[in-house]
Amino acid sequence: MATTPVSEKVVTVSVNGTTYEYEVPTRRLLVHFLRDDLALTGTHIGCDTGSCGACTVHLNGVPVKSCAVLAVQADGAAVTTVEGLGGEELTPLQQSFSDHHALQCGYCTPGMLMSAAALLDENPSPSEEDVKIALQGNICRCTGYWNIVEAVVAAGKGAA
Amino acid sequence: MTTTETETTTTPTIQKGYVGQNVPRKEDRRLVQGQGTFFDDVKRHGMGYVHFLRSPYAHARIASIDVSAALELPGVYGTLTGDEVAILTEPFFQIAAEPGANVRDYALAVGKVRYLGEPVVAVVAQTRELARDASELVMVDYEPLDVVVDARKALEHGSPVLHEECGGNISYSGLWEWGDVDKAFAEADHVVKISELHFDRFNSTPLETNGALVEYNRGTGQWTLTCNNQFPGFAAIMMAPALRVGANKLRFVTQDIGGAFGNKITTHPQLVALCLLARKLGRAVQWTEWRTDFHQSMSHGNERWFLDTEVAVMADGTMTAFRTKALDDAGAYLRYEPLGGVIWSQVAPGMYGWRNLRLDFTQVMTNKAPCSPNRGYSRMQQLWFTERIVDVVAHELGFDRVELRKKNYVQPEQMPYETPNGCVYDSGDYPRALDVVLDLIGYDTIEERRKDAAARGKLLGFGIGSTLDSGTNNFGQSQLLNPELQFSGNNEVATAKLDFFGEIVVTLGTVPQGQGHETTAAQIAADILGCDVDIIEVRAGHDDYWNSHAGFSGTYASQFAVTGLGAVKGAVEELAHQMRTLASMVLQCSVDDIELAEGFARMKENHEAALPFMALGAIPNMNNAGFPIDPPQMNARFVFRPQFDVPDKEKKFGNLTLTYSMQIHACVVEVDPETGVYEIVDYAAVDDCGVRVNPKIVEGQVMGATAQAIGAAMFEVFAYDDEGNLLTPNFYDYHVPHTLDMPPLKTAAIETPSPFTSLGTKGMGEGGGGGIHCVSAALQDALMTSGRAIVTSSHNPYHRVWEMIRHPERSREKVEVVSL
Amino acid sequence: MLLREVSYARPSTVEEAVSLLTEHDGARALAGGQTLVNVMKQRAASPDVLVDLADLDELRAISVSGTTLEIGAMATLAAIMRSSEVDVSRPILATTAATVADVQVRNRGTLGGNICVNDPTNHFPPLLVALGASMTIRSATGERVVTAEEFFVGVFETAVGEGDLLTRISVPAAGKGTGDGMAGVTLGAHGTYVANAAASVVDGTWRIALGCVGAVPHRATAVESALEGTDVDEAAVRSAVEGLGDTLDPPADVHASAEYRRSLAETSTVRAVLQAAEKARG
Amino acid sequence: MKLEGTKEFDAPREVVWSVINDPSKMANTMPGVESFEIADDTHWSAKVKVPLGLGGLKMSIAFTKLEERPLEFASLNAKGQGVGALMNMTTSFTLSGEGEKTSMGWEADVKIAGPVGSMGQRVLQPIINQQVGNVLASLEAEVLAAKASA
Repeated sequence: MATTPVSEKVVTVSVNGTTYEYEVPTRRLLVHFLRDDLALTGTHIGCDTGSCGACTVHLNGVPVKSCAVLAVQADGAAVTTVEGLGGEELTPLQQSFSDHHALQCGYCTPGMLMSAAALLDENPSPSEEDVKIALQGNICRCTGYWNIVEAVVAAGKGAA
Repeated sequence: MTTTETETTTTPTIQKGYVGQNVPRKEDRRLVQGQGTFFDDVKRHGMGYVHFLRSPYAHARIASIDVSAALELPGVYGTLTGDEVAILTEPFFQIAAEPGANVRDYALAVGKVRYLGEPVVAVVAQTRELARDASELVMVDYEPLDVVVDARKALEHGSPVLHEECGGNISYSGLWEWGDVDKAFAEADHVVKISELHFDRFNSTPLETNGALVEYNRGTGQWTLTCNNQFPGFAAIMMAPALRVGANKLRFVTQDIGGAFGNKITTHPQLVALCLLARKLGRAVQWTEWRTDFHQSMSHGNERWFLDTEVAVMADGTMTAFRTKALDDAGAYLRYEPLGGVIWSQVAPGMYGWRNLRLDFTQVMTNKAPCSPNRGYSRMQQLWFTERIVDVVAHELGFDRVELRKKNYVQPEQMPYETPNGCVYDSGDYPRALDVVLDLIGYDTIEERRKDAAARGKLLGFGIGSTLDSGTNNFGQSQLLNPELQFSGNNEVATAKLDFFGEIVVTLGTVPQGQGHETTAAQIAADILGCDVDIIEVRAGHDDYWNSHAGFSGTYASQFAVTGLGAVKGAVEELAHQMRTLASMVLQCSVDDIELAEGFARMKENHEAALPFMALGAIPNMNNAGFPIDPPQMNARFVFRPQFDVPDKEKKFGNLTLTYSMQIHACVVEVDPETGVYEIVDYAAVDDCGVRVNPKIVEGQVMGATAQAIGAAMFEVFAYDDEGNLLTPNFYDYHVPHTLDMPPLKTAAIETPSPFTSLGTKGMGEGGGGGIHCVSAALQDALMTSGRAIVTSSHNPYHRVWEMIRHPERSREKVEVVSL
Repeated sequence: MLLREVSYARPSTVEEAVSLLTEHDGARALAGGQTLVNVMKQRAASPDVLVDLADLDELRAISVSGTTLEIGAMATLAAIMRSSEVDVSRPILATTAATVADVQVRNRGTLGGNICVNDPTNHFPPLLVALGASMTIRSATGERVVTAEEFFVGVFETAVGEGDLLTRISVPAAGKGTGDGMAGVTLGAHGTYVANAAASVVDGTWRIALGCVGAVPHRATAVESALEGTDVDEAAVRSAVEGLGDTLDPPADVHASAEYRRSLAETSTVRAVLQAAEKARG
Repeated sequence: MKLEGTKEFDAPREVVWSVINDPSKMANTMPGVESFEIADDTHWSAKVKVPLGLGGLKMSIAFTKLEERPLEFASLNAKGQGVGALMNMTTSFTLSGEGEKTSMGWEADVKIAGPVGSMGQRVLQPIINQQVGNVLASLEAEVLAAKASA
């Protein structure tokens, strides 16, 4: 006997280490769940086709676009957003973004940081090409990317 | 991946301190922690979410609208239609004289829709999803009309007319002529004719779309707009009369803005709709535009044709004159237009010395999204045009492109240089800048690289793009379009105060969107006050309640480094004087004996006699008894006003901008002749914006403008089909370059301080045109050996390059040389 | 951004998934959602019920049985990129997966989802046709296997009908004398395809499929037979491909005229064939 | 988007004419028709669910016969309103041929607006070509059926 499809569902999601139990409409996107329900507004929305990466978060440790995931799909999962990256102190990656002027308006920055952080977890000292591939799914309209790529490569060197 | 070189010609005009240093940005900490505050982050209790139902047709009569089904849906708070808007508001003020003056533009479509994506009905509901659901229940009966999307056709007799009240599709036309053009052509050795050039439609697509949270205070009759509009002064001028209130009833608040690039100036129609809804429903309303909405309806860059262009050239390569017919496509409404019809003339001759120019300018309206300022607004089109001319002349007459430029550039010894139309180029050394960029890109190795590429089956091309970045508008130029207008000059405001415990607080009228104003303003202030930059707080964003704004307050048109920092300098110098005066009263000496240094006001001769800022802050605020006369208030407000005159309306002559930054870009492309696919394999840009307060921030602007230029040259275009459907309505079809699309970049800077500004600075950030030009030029160079096609469009995607290779005659027939 | 109301179920077995898809009108399987969710945001299409396959680990398996590479429909593109089985038996699947969209999309997007969408610009439909892949489809009435040609029915349309569930993609493992190639023009690096061609040769027998020229991948049979038995040098390939474009009726859009697509189809075919031939030589 | 073509039938003109002028028969040729109503002999309407792999596209379509010259020419307009899309199609048929053979020249001018319209010609053109193909195939079936029953 198959379960019955529902249009409201209680989801249990661990976000930045805190476990939330929430009833959400099944059509709600994860990004809206984070921004509107949990008031974690660091995760941004830049498009409506899953193209820009501003909404990138870690879902069970891997970077995904939270605008292309339903909140109910994250039921039982662990989510990390930019708010969960560092504490009071900036992480070396965050510091490197500032040092290299890798942000201007700062709107794409949370997504960039999440993609870059995932790369550094997997590959502590990435090459320029590695970084470009890892950040290809994140659009920035201010910087032209050069300083962002430098910042991530430098953060990697620092870590290595 | 990027290399930077800097040479400074003259020392900056004020004491070295923080100015000129790469001070880390004050903005960064909150932004890298995801703690920025963007408009969509702000919530209010019980706020309603707004969804705009938009027209699926590019041109149609609205026969009827029925919102009843939407209103019945539980959780729907209300709706707004064009019929209500037409009763509750005045049509927006039009900048244009006749015929454009007759356009009736409202917050929502009234009676008729004129472009696909035009807002028709606004629906407000408890959740974002619900508002959209409800909008699907609104029944709109459209009667489709014929559509015109081609500016050339819009001029034809019998073309569909968008605004009947204008008696046609022309919004503005005027003849701009300086010097003796016909004489110059009569004396020319060669006349190069180019029948058609086209600057394509795109914009900067800031990653954050438009939006606002609007609250109405029934008690005071005032609206508060927590938004991301980048030019509140202009928005208020448009909105207040429409809403039949004073500007005092509109409070604009911004903090962090996710990029704007000019595209967030003309949001007043949507903001007015939100104001009406907040008042009607008695609750806060929130609207967040989507990407598709933005692409279909917001702030496209001006599309422009240059028809029947002729260039007068002497045997030695001296270019003496050009004449052309510019045809500008403003889209369906004139939100900021037809100002594009005059802004170009800030750089009428480009960087070249010709004295005889005729430009017959016509702007038409078509069934496409309305145009409004976009980074490089209207000058970019003109500068691309002048650069195309130079490269086509070189190409057809066999001149060396470098030498031709050096010969025709305005020369350093001519600075300050008055152009044929009375603009004054304040400073610069264009030939030297060109040498620097050629050196960066290794111009002397180009021919070897060309051979090497040929061996790999690739066509290599090299191109140069010179571009000016005119900053600090004289708004008097608007009177060249419409003599009745009462705008002129420019201004910006800042306040500076010393607070209770010695905190220094600076507020700005500007509306930053990533330009680092909090940082550069603090650098200026710290140098003047002789204190640590970290104790200076520059309030983030804009708020009308700070009383630090004026009519032209905003961040647009490359002016912060002059107007914004000029205002900061004025306010902080006044505060410094107050601090020294108070110290002199306490220390019983003359003001001249007091200096501000190391965080103290102290006697120059006796550093022991010093008052900490804390004491100076406390005295007037909390400890002011016993003073025979009032202690200074430790609070200063300064309005910076550049010196301008109203231009001569008859001759269309006068100084239209205060400063002229300059960028020269150069690139190398490799083209696959079978597919037209090409790659930019090398890129260099040199920038001169006078004194650089924070070089890294300046370089960041150069890089960003370059990336946008590469996007516009290769990928980004707002293309329409004949029915007025936008074919690139999202980031799927409107491809924005990403990391893997970026070429290696070398940058360099030279500093020729502006003689006209108090800090020697020049506004900058809009130099991206250089990138569009140099890609056009490089492609034309690459195709030299394969049909000698002429590049006639600013946007050159692979399929267009392939067509140039396959059918060179199609562009060849657009160019002709007559030698006398 | 905002989807129409949709109900949702996350079955724990394939049987349960199939019965959900069968019992509910307008039900659709949700794999990685990297296309489906985005289309639902546009409200261009709106299933009534989403059957989330996330918990069906058996559909994520990648294995080699005998001479066949079996890829579960729910294997993500990231998993395919990293799979040693794929690397050993049909590496072009991994190199192609690596050029689809971006890291985030590859982490969620699945091979099954990619081909069930059958957007004409997708990478895998032409490639799987060229590789002679077959698809296994489960339904209430049992299991059936269709060839890649039969699988792709139209734009957004495949042999997976109402009540059906794609469970597995089977690709012949490459032996000696096998070579695969894929070439085309994309919109920006790693962008969506404007035109592409996939070619595969097994012991001198060719299979060539073109993407972006119609509703479904187009087999270039004339070219295939023209290549039969030739020693595949550039001249031979070019003459075999000569005229291919004229046999096509590709769509025109903002990125390419029909004429340009015809030309790209020929160029892509030449390049894909030469790649494959070189690989075949080893 | 304009499309045109010719279709040959092994049936006399009267039969073909009877089919293309019988709304209920034409209804059978349209993709995904769920319900169908005839208002009068020049107006009829249908609720369809155009099968798109990503979930059908629901539309209600109003048909208006614009012109007809018996056995020779007919043209009609179809205005569809769905949530994802608006459709406006004008199509015409010209019959010729003698005896058992009929040749039908057809033209269609299809306009699609709304989100689906914004999905781009890349996708729309193949979809429409394919739907037209289906319609013509089932039209042939209808004609042969009519011929058999005649």
